[in-house]
Amino acid sequence: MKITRSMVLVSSDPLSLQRGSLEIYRRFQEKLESYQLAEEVALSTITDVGNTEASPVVVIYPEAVIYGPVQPENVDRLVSEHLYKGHIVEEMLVPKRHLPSRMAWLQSRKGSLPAQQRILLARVGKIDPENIEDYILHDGYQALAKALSKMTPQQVIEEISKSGLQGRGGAGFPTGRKWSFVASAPGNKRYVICNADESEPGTFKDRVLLESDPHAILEAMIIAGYAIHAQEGYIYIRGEYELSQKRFLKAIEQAHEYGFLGKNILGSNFDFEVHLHSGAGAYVCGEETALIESIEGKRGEPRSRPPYPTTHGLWGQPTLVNNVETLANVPPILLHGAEWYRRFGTPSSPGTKVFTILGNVNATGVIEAPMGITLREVINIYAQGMKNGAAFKLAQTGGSSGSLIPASLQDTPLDFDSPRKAGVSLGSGALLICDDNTCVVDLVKVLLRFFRFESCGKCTPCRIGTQRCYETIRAITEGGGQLSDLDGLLRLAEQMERLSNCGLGQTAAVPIRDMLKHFRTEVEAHIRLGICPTGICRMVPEDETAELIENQMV
Amino acid sequence: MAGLATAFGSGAMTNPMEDVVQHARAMLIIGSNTTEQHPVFGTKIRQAVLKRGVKLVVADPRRIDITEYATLHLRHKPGTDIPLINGLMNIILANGWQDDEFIANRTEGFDELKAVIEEYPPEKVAEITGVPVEKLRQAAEILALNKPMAVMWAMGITQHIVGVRNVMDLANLQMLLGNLGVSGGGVNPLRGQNNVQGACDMGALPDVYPGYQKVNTETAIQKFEAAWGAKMSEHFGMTVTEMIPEIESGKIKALYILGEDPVMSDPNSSHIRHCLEICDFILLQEIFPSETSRYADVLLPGVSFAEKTGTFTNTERRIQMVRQAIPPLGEARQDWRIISELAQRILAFGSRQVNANAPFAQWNYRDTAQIMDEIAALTPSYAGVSHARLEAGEQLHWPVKDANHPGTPILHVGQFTRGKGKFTPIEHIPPQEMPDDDYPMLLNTGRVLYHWHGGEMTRRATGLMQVYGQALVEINPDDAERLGLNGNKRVRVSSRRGSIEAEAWVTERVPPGMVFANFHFPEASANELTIAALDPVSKIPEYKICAVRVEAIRG
Amino acid sequence: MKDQSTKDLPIAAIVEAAIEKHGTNYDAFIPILLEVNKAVGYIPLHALKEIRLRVRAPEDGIFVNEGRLYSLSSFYHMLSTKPRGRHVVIFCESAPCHVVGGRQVWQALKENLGLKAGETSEDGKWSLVTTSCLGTCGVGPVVVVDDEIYGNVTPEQVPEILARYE
Amino acid sequence: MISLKINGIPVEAPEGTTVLRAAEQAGIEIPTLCDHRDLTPYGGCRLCVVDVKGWRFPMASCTLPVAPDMEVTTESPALVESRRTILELILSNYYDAGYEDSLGETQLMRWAKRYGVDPAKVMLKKPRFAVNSDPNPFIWVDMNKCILCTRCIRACAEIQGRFVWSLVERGFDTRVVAGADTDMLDARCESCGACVAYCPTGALNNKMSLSLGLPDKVVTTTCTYCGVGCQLDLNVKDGHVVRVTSNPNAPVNGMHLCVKGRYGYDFIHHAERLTKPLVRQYLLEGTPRPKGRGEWVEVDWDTALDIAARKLAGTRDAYGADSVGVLASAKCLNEENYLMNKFARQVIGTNNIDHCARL
Amino acid sequence: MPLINSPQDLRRVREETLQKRLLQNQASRIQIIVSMDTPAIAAGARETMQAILEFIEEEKLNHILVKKTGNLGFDSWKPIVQVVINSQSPVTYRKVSPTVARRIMEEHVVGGKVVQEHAIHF
Repeated sequence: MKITRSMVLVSSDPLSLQRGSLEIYRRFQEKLESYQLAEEVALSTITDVGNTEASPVVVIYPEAVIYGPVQPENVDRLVSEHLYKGHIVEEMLVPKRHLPSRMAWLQSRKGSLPAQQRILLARVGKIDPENIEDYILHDGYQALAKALSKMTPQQVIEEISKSGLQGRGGAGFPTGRKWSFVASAPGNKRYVICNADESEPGTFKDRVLLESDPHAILEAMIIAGYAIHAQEGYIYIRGEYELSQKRFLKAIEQAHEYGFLGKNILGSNFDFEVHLHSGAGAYVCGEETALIESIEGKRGEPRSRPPYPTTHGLWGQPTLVNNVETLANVPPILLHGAEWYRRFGTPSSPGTKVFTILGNVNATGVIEAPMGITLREVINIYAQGMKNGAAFKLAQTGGSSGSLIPASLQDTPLDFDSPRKAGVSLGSGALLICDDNTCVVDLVKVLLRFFRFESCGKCTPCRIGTQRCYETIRAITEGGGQLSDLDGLLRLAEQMERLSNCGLGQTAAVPIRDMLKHFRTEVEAHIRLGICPTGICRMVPEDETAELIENQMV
Repeated sequence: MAGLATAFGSGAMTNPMEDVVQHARAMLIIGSNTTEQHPVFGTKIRQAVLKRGVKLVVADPRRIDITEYATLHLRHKPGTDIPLINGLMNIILANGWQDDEFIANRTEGFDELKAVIEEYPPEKVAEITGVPVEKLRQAAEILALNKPMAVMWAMGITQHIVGVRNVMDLANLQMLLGNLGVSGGGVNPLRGQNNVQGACDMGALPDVYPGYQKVNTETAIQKFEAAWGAKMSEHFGMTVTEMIPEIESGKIKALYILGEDPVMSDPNSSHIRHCLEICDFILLQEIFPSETSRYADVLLPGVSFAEKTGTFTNTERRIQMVRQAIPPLGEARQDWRIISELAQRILAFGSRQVNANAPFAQWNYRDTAQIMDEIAALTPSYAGVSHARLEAGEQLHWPVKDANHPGTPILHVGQFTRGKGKFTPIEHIPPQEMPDDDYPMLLNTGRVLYHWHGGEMTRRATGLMQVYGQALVEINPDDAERLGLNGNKRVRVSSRRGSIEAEAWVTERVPPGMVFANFHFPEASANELTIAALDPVSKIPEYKICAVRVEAIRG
Repeated sequence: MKDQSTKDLPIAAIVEAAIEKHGTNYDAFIPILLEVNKAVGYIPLHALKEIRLRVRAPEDGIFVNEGRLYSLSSFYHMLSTKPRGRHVVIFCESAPCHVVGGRQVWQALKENLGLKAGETSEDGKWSLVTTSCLGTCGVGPVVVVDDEIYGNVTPEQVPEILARYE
Repeated sequence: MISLKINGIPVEAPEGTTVLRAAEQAGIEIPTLCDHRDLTPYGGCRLCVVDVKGWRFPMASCTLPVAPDMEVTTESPALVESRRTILELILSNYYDAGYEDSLGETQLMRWAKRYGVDPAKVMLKKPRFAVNSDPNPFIWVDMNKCILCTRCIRACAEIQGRFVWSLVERGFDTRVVAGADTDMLDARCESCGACVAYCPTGALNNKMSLSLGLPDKVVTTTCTYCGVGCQLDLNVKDGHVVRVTSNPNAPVNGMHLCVKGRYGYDFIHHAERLTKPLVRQYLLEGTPRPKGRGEWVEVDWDTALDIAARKLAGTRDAYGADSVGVLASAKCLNEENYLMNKFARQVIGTNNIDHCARL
Repeated sequence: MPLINSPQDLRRVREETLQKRLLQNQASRIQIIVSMDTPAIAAGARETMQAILEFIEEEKLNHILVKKTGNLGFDSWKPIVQVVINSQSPVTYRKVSPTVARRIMEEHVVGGKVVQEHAIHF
């Protein structure tokens, strides 16, 4: 793996382009070559810097400095002074007052990684997750203490509402609103459920939080319990996450010992208990009602909604179900206030997002960045470019149920609104980045096989639809496709989206739709020409039993 | 239902089944294998437990299916129902859980009851019944504190020499708790056969005319003499359990039997066979040749329920239509026609004085609707019943006092038939025949899900026979081991009266020391073994307890 | 194979211990099954009976039968209703591993073990199964053998990994 | 009561009613396969989807509770298209082995016809399961026709309370099995047939009635077995009872019956039925009664009744009325028992009448 | 009785922990932090940790404090080890196999020289 010593990002939003940023980029390429720095310095672009006066800007790492406005003729000086000699060119820096929040994070340097905005991951990699003292030392349980001693439950909910926090499980529902629904729903008991059944392929942000900072999630659950008048909480951790379970159990135990769980927490009259419930290998249990069914000792078949868990949840009582990442936002919001929180991200999607980066890129793993970052930025800044210099072909966002984002849409900001507008979804924050050696039909086949395997089987469109879609796509990869199949596929996908009981069946259609929307030529090549352009599909019938995943269990 | 009649003035299930399953908060099932004998009601009880969380206490020596749904299973020794019930009442009184207001306003005889109940402290009761004190206390608490509570029983309570006393004691319990005349409560004897209730209502009993009008009362005698135009007998007749043995003494010379099989259904079969054998004349009206038909002189072919129209009255006093679906098979005739024709012929012989002008002297019925009109005219509790109302879809539980009366789903609301409910103190009497050295085990008898009564119909249903094709004798694994059954499944069960050979079903349904047999199969009918000890009042035999010896048959 | 030895395993004690830990309420069913699966390698039918006998409690409104437990066991893929080999090789076949070389690793596993998906070797040593994502995609392709997880697996490493198990 | 509009028609329904039931009460039929008024709503088949104003996608009306001012549309070209897709998908995983059953048109076939889906075109070409896969004598199990509506599972759980059926596996591999994938009777089935009564496809069928053809008459009557008083429908063909079916309006039992009520009817036509009056030879010959009573002789009704009447009257006259005993029957009609009572008391003059109430 | 019964208790415990840590840091001049989450373990972090502990054992370097933490850096870098000497900013190493670990121990921890080819420059 190539490790670059520095990284240069040239802004390429429409305004910057108009002001000649393309030329700046070209000059950088030239100069880096001539200074023989091309091997050590990565060069890329960045969009939507949100600053008209300073654009075009150039960002250079690891110092995380921002120059602007930059003219093509400045490039030589930046290369020779900054990149060659290592001096920051002070007079070319963007003045502080011209740095809006959208840019500010580019300069921040928290943690060991470049330019992350770490709110949720602040302690990750810094503390020993099995040591409650480490957690307490790093502001742990301060938010809980504040809530219990200085705030009413209503005030807690108000603060969360004001922060604009939206659910990070994928749907983006306003968290404060959900909390107030549950708090006001009639019922004998109320429950907090932390959804840690993180099963979207490629998503492991929750695992990182649970393994690296379990007390943060526990603290958030306790605060949520206080806010909605619950006395019991469940955390549903998927069975495959053994280490997460182990560490969370330890956290529960320590919290009892220290008095953050149990009766009269921190001297208040609030009691709270948390139970850990292990999943047992079913993707669909990530769906909140399936998860509730699973806790109740049933098959994880999603319920029909309405009614929603906010009124009819666990054991039929009002239940708050929040994703791990959503909850992780709660303590910092309470501790620092909603105003502080809204400084991050975009006005419509405040805060940060934890992304998992995977696929054919140089660096894979988890990062936290403000909402609104673009795919291109992720690939080039964090993932350190495509592996082996291959070209970026597409990214799948949000696990199996996410969209396929073609290269042409890589500048779409990743927040709750923009992808929706562009017809793609942010989902769980997984970014599977594929290079041009990836066959989209093969990829979609794998995804459909996954859905067919993970469908609970309750509703017709999902149970049979995923199988029929899989069969059709498989036939295409085996040279047995027909052009007319594509219309049938699209029609079936549309109906699955319309008719399925839960998100699984609805989103199983998304990759098919995206494939036919963005990569139809490639699909048709399989059918018309009988070849797979990437050479991945063998175009002959494959051994059925080897590929089918009948009765598979871990 | 003499027991209930004593307590309340009339004896029948007080509350409809649906009312019990919808409104009871607790239930006591005692002496009823409900899911096998009244399967549809049994499943409704299961659902009441599943869906409404009803607290169910089952008292039964056997671990019958319904115990799976029981909050508490009291496995008392056979024949100890009275001490069990008295013991529960003792605990209830000791805790002050009784319904004082109900007792004061609607009952009499409480002090006498109390005196006897005090004789049954939990420790003593535990000793007699074999139910631990702790379980007795739990049961009493569940039954007393979840109101309304409904009591259900069947033959497990009545087929004892103390059957009537058992019933009266259950009535005591329910009066003590004030669970009568209320929705979801009541005393609810589950009637075994499809139309037992109706047959009783219709006066097919030796002591009453239709509607339980006593045959020895002046008003009733006058009423029926006027209606039928003939002189009525003024004394009680014999019950079936008396009639057949009285053949031997010569008191009974001839029998007219409609659709019954006493050889299979009556106790001590070999004695029954002997009596029938010597009977002068037996007229049997049946649909199949039966064990009894071997002793008949004339056999008239009647029809099945599918071939006739009329009414049945179910266990909850609901009168419902039976409708003819197919013509009578062959030359078979509808039973009501046969009876009428026979009656007309006998009357034609003229030795009995009948005033042909009496309103209901005639036997020339058009159809059963006309018969029902006659019933209505003579039976106060059926006064408002007619086929027309039933065909119009009306749901009628008797008493239906007139043509506009809507029927009476729940009995004893506000007042008992006899005015005040009567507490009757009941003392324990041990069963007639208990195991001894010669016959060391106890035999309990009853039915199984797949068969019915003497088995005349169900043994002729192919599928039922495939599932349950031969008599099985339930025996506890401990006993099976002691007897050296070792996989060899055939056993011989003998009593002082006879013996049968059958396949053993080794199961924990029965406690050690008990075997359970059914009477569905002639080749191994439990009634070859049972004792003809009768309840002194109801004349019901003690089917549920007799002493037997069990041996493995080496083959 | 594991099923042959289940006769010797104290199923009742395993169930008892699991109940001790998780209770007998409805929310304990799946955890109890997980414990049995872990201890036995799969869920034998008589374990279902043991669970039913111990868990069923009409007094608390808890009803369960073998059918429901079997249904759960077959729904959740970490539970197995069939006996498994001494060592279970689990391969993540989700898209993230697939695009970074998972295909080739899968081929190598099948060839080295001589098994197809879902099969158990005749000597009862190996079972080969697939799973959905294990959440360790950052080090994909991922192979799990029993409780050990291996990341960044290449086809060449497969024989070496398998050789560690007896 | 909640007010809403279905197809523009104002409808009132109690809180908690589903849209499907509210529509039904208003006389609007919404197609469904998995829903049944006796069973907990499931929402699996998705045939009952309706458009609800304000919602982007159609909603399953069988699980959707009515809400104030809701505006529901139950049929539209898009919904028809959706229903067709559902039926095509269902039938693409269905196989009909072509045997004749006595159910008539199943609900599945009814909807297929209504929405113009030809089962023959889309269904599987070969069976996935054995066509008759369970050895029990009453219930025919052909899982090739199972569409996983789970009505059988719910009927067994929510009506019979026996939990015989359950789902195993998941996704496309989901199947309905008895117990832990065993035979029904081993799974503690009580053969009540509720699962058959609720099955909308014929995957569960009445084994005894298979290939007996459609009834020409259906008669509602009361069961002849226990005292519960269930009502049931006798299906009659050519004067034969060929099947017993549930009558949803039965006041005591609704759709429910037990094994005897539903499957214990074949005694009616049993070869041993008595169809001719019989008298003992000695009675015809006027000779003394031999030991064992002698041979039976078939006679006409007149002869039989005449002999019986003479003997009974003779006994009464010779030994007094109380020498005759009359046993009525708890299996017979009220009317017949009344006549037996009248017979004993009026015709004979005795109170020696009883029946087996005690036994 | 739990250890903490009021917000004041929490503040106190935090202070005490802080003091304890300061003392600890003075005692252990050198701290080695190993990333121990699932991908790190999958990539061999257990073996790496083992190698480090063995080295300390062999060389009797009792003043070194070895700690574990959760996710530290990219998965593609794992196993990851951080070396902190005298509370200065840590040096982060990527792809630390047991062999590399021994080299880091020898060259950096003992020898004071950063092993450049495994150090992360960002």
